[in-house]
Amino acid sequence: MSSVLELNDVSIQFGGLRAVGGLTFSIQPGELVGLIGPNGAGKTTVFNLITGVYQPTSGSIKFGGVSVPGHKPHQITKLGIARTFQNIRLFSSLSVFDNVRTAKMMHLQHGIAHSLFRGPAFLDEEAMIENEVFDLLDIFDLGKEASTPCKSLCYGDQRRLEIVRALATKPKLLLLDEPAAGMNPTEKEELMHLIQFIKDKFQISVLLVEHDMKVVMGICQRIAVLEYGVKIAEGTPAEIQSNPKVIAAYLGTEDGKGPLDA
Amino acid sequence: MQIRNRAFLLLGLFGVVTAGLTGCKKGGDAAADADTIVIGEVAALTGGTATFGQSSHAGTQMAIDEVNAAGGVLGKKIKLVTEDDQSKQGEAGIVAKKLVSREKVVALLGEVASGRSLEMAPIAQKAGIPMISPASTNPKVTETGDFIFRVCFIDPFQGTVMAKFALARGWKKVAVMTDVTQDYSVGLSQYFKEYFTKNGGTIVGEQSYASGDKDFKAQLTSVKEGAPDAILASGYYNEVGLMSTQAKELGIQAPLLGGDGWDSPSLVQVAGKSIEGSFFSNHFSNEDTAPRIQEFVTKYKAKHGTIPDAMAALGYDSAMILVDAIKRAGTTEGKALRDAIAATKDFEGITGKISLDAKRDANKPAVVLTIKDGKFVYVETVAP
Amino acid sequence: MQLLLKYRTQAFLLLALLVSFVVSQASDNIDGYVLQIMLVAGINIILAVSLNLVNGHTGQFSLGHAGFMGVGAYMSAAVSVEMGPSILGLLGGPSTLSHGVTFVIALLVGGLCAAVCGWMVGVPSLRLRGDYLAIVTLGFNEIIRVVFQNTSSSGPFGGALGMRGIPDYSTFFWVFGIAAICIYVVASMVNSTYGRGFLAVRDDEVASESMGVNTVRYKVVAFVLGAFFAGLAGGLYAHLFGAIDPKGFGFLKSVDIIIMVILGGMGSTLGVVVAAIGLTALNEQLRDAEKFRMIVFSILLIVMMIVRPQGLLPVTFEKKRRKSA
Amino acid sequence: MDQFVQQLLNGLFLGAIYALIALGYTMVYGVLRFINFAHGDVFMLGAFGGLYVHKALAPLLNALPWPLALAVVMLASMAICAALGIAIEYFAYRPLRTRPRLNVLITAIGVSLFIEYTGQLVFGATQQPFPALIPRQNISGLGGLTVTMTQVIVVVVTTALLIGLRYIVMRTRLGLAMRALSLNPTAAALMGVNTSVVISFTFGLGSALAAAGGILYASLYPSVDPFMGIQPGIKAFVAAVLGGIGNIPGAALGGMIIGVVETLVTGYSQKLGIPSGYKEGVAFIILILILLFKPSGLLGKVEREKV
Repeated sequence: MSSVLELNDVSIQFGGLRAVGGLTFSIQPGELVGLIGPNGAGKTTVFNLITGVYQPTSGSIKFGGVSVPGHKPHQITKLGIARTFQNIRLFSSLSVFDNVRTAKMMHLQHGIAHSLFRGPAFLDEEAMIENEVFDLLDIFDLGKEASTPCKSLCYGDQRRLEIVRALATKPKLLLLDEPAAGMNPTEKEELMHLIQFIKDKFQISVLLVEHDMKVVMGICQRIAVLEYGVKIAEGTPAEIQSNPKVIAAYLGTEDGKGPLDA
Repeated sequence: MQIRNRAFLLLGLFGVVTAGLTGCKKGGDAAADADTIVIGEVAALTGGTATFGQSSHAGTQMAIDEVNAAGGVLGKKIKLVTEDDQSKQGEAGIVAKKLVSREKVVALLGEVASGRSLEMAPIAQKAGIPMISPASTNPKVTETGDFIFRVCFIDPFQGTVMAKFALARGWKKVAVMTDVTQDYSVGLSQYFKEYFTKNGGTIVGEQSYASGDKDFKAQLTSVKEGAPDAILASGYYNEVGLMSTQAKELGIQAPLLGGDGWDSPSLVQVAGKSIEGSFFSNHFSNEDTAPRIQEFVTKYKAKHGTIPDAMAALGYDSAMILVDAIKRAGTTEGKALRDAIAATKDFEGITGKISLDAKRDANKPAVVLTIKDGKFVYVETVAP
Repeated sequence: MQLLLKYRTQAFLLLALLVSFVVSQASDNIDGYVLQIMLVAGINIILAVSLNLVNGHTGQFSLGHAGFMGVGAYMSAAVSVEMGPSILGLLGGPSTLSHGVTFVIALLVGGLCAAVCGWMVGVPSLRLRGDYLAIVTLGFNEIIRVVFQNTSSSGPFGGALGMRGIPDYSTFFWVFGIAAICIYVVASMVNSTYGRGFLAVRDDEVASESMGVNTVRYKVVAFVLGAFFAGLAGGLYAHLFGAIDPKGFGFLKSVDIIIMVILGGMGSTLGVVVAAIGLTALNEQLRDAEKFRMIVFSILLIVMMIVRPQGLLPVTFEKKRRKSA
Repeated sequence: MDQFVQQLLNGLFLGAIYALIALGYTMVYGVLRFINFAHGDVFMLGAFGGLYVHKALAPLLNALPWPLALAVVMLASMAICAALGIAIEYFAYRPLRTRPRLNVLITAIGVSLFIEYTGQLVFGATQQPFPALIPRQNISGLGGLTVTMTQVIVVVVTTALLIGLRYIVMRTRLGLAMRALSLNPTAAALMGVNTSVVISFTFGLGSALAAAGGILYASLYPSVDPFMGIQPGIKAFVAAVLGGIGNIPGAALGGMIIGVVETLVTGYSQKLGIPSGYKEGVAFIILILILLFKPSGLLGKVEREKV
């Protein structure tokens, strides 16, 4: 079985600072992988490398056999990678419906000319997109909020909407950047179910960056640990929990209870 | 309903809205009743060239007041309706239309600037209403049509006057500084150069600047290299004042030459001693001892507290020529009035004896003034 | 009836064109001054709606709209003055038709030249954000003015004196027909799935890219289309006043247009149309108080930003309900 | 050769005045991250402040030796403009502190227009002569070169203010607070920096600098009008961007470069065969090139958007 995503010896340097060094790992179809590490370990930088926001200094990133670097972020989305952001980045002046609709744009058969002439083909396509968006919103119980400005959604719903919006691009790989940040335990519980549900329902791979160990350990099949931009461990949740390097990285010392004991 | 459709509806309703808004102004300014003659004036009362506009307006208003005090014309009083065009492109056209269609004026006076007169001219021409520009010196203005007149000389003449003047003084090498943002300055420089080079003079440097510039050292340093006998500064007084001080600082002793755009007390205030001994052409000299001119100067001073400049005199003359023509025509009907204006001959104006030629331009002499002890002093009159 | 409802946007456009044609035929009965003000308002509508596409919908703050207007004005005037006679000759002398054809060619040339300039500004804009972009567009505006100013005074553009004697082709039909088309194009483009991209770019460029939105393309389209309509507005302006000069297309003209957009509400086509009409009328009302005009407008700008930055008629959210299939 | 040196001198002195105005621009931007579009207009108010202070105190000032009179006029006008600057910030910008930067820019344009047109109403549209605060004489003994006393004073004052400003920003508690604020306003506030006071101080200082610039400019080019601030304001802004906006020595460097380039283009355009009228566009062309190829300016730091 060939990997969905393959990072091979990827490094990036900002000025003198090496943010990520020699990172190699891969994600298999349908796999849910966690990426963890202390603050500033370079997790979000890895996301930005995969989605084309940054260009790697060296190394290769392949998605479904296609080399990612050199592509613009929007082209990478078209390849099939979608993401959410650490600090929610919804289109703040748009409604819930329009936020999701935006993601549908790249599937449009018709371009600018059709939106001007508004002929039958255009109207049909718009109706089809409307249906798709509503279907998706309904799955996540946001259908009734379609005309609400996204700013007025509650925090948890905004997080969810961001995930819905990413799913609307019909990705093969979904990158989630700290989706549990700022959630209370009940919401976290719901989120875990949601991620599982998405993976199964849409048949996609998920790469999850998360601080909350309970979430990561609870749902990930495999976990990679970063420290100072270097991968220090990789394995199943159980292996990671008992890895001394990881414990040292998180705690600095070998005793005491840390987040990994959760 | 969706936004775009509402926007369209709005567009439809728009006619009513504008008509309503502009309509509510009608009341007070209603058009002429039987015993007044309405004359429209377009002037730049605000904005960049407000100094000129305010002066010409003051002169025009004074003329109309005098005529009314003397009982008016054709047994009717004259009402002068003045509109401000803010020294802005486009506005002169709008207010000219307003005067023609709203106030039903029988004639238009204005503008000082050629560019804006050229906006008014087609409107007057189309409406069949005579227009007299007090001070637009660009030849193109009266070329618009047979209803358009002016009471001042034109740029080619003014350029020629200064070129003749320079040659007569034995100045064979002249450098030229042109304000490229002012068509007036561009034209003046061009006509000066044409006559000057054709008659044995050499241009030893050509530099340009823009209105609002304050530093001319770069240009003047280059000009200095050509060792000119004189420098033509064809722009307005605002920049010429500073140019003059900087020229002296750089050790340039050559006098500056200029046109009627210099005519402002501000020139001497800014330039101080440095402008002494420079020369410019103008429409009239307020030092002229002719009684009608001194009478005008006294009356103007009594009313406005300042000595009238050329714009005031031209504004006065433009109104007086119009009144004279109405008197001769015996009517305010457009064509008859036009013919009467066109027939103006040897009219004794403040700015000289004015005759209108076949091109509807004023045929009259220019005066050359110099600056001495901070005052504009008469040097000579140059006949056309 | 069903069909009319389905294609109501197009129907409205046709209606608007028809109405402007009818009014145009009867325009001799309208007071010349009122007509002039209406036409000025129409041109302002085109300018404001097209600037709104760039500043309001796409969120790229341009301070140089008057520059594009100037390019359109100059180029279209050059066509009708320099080439007009030969086009008229080809079409068998002056007639309503031949004048119309000449005008359309002139307007299109003006609009396309402006669009090219818009592209030239749009491309650098890709690298710049917010206030930097604003200053660069201001710079382009000034450069365009300086270039026209420094043309030869005997050449077609006339240097500082500008161009004179441009035929008066701009009638009610042309001005409001083009205004209607401009509103139609901007509004229907923005109100489509494709057009939501403009709004997405405005709200968050990084997120837009991650949603597969080609932000570069949207920004360039906005600039080019905005400049094209500004160019058309410039052409209409030139053929309305018959005289143009470089000073009329400077920074202050751009500010006039920006005030309309801000007052109406950035991104709100309806609001901007209202503001364009309202400010044109207000301008006439303040004519006698010209000294205070810009003071009033500048205070308006400051107060709006503090009290109501979304404009007087901000965008309202469209109600979306699932249509029973 | 002499001519070239003279042109270079012309350019450097012109640049010095741009640099002086650019200091205020760059400091406000450095601390508050927004372009104070109205800076050029405060500069104009500074010149008018000098004019009116001189009118009011003429008998007194005439009795003083000129350097003292200059200092009195300058300090008075700087104080007036500092107060005005603080007032502008308080009424127009403060309510917008948490709003998008563009809103502030639009407000700044509004403030700029307001000052210009109110100025036109109050001072009149026509230019007024500015008194000779500095004796109008040339420095002798330079061979064929011309340098005026005013030009020398401009360079001296600009240098002094540059050093003074750098001292305030780098060595004083308020300067430390200003730098903290520029890095992270929230964190600065949490650390006990009274942001309102610091911002007011920044505006006051910037406006005082503008006023000093206005008086020196008016002494160099002795005519003042309500719109005199627009051109130098834009040039100074370009200088600030060229040097790296937010960077104080950068502003000085940028000003000098703009001054020299502009002067050389003007002085040699005839020889190069380009209409010298194009010099109006020179500053903008420099600006566009800089923003396209080195947006951080010559001495500025690169900033990255956090994703």
